[in-house]
Amino acid sequence: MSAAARPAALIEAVLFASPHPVPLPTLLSATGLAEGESRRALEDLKGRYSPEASGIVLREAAGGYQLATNPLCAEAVERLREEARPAPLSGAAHEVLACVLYLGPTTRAAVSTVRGVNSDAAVRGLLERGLLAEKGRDLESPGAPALLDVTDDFLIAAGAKNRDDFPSLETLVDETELARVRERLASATPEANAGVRANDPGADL
Amino acid sequence: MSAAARPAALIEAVLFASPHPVPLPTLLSATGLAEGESRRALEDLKGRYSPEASGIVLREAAGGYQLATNPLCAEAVERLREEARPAPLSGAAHEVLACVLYLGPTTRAAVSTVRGVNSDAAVRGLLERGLLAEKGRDLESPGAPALLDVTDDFLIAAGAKNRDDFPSLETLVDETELARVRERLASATPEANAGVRANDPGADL
Amino acid sequence: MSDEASGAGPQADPRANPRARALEGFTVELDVYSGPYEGLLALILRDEVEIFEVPLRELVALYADENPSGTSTLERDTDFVDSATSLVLLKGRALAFDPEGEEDPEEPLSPRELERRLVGYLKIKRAAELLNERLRENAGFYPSAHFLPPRPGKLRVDRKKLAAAAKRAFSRTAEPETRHLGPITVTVGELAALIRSSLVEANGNPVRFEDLVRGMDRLRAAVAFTAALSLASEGSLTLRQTEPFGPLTLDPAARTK
Repeated sequence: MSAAARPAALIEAVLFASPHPVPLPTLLSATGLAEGESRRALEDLKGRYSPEASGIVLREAAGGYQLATNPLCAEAVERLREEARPAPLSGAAHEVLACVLYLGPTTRAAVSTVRGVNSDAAVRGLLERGLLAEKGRDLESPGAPALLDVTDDFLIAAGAKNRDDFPSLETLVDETELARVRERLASATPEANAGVRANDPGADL
Repeated sequence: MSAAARPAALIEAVLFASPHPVPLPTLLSATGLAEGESRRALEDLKGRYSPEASGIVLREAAGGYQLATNPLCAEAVERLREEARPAPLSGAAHEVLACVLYLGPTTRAAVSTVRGVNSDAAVRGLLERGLLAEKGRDLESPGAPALLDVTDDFLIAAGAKNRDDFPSLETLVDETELARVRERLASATPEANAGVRANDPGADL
Repeated sequence: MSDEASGAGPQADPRANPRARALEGFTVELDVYSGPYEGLLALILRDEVEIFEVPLRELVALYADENPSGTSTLERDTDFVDSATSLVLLKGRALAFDPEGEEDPEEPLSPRELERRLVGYLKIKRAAELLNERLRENAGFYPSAHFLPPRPGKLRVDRKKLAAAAKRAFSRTAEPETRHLGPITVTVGELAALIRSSLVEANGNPVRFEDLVRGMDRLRAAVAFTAALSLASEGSLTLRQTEPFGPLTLDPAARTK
């Protein structure tokens, strides 16, 4: 029966029937296609499901391929579901995600140290939303605290193919800004440290 | 935002995001399109999603429009289903299940009131996984909101014989806490009250 | 209201949780939380809501709006001020947070260590901004609703997790454990008074925050910062910081109280 369906149609059907991105090996075993013809079909489908042409788009995220609604049509989908878009994450939550993404897998204590404030509440919220998960334990630290890592749901939410699909940390801060911070620190007295910490951007009252 | 999307794209996205056939009036209100342009767009989409051209087909069923996989691709879809491992439930999903199990049948609003956070997205996920189902409506509340209950699939997944095969709420939660939850439900919105009223006065809560 | 509440159960001694009892019925609508105020307090004390995400100013405004015609009782107002002050103090403590518990609070960090931390934090801050943008750009993709549900038996619901979730969901407003917070020995009021007197001494000139907290331990410095923010929000002074990590200056308001 399925012999009659074209490779692109098989892939289309399989992606349509999955809420999550489908990794290439799963796509191959479900469709019975060879890798070469699958890749060619996926290229065709990228044209058919491009943001310009369609209300459904083909994207790559979290190590797989996914069909999803075009963000241009998001409002119509939300009206259909009578569901508001989930509230965006807070500044603290973004900082915790950044710590875990760039420094992780890492512990809650390490995240709190980098941010300079207790981050347990923000971590808990992200675990609840499924954007972070506990993956193993840090056996070298006392009490073997849990190691946090970002999840596939995070990669999907960020539209990232994998963990490395982000600019490196070193490219994010420009040298002149770093130089200014160093200069200011050099001129400040050591006692100023509490004041500087208290200027945490998250501390908005 | 959605002004930039073409009529066919809007319809495509809405049908993609709805598990059930969408009746024309619902389609119009979600997309904000006029009936004439919708019908024209649906004609176009019938060509785009024809059984000859695509692994996804547009059909009319149960008084509405639906996108579905092309029967020619059914084998591939079945193989995907066999391979797919369901993602584990989140903490939020467990809490929603617990609320419905112990309060149910109850409304979304009552679940959100108990949890203190909007639970619509978690409820939708559980409906999609077949662990919750809508069983009737609470006709005494404004808007007659749907009543949620746990399903047989939930009982199977939890390895439970029946609804009573779980520890009673009194053994899990302090009596004072339960009294407070009860007060909160009673003083919440009328829709949330439905959850309490739908419950036997002598029931768990 | 508190009379009625105190009769609610055998353990409903109003002294056990006076603030929650008197403030029962006050609900708040914030980005991070919506529901009864007492629930918010419980979540904060149990580290389920980050204290920095609770806009205290907004909270106070909500409380004020809730009782526009002077229907509030003195007891209720007192309880609210009491709990709001606790929140400010908690913010102060979180700022002075030392997760490893290794640092001597009286011993300032070495300049090199401070630089290392600030540069590390600055990078994370930029990364967080980038993530914010990425997540926003990708917010409108909704997945297919046409997947087959897993075959019955494939999905497992862990009954222990379910019981734990029931405990959590039905105990949201439980009086939380507060021992881990330890004693707070300094009040925002004291430090607000200190700031006011420093501004008076400065004779209308700006005061540098660094000068203000020189010699203070970290907890006091952090509480001084929250006090400065409180004074700024009530209009008694203006806070000025021209760039991130730049010096912070306190300007007396034109109309000093």
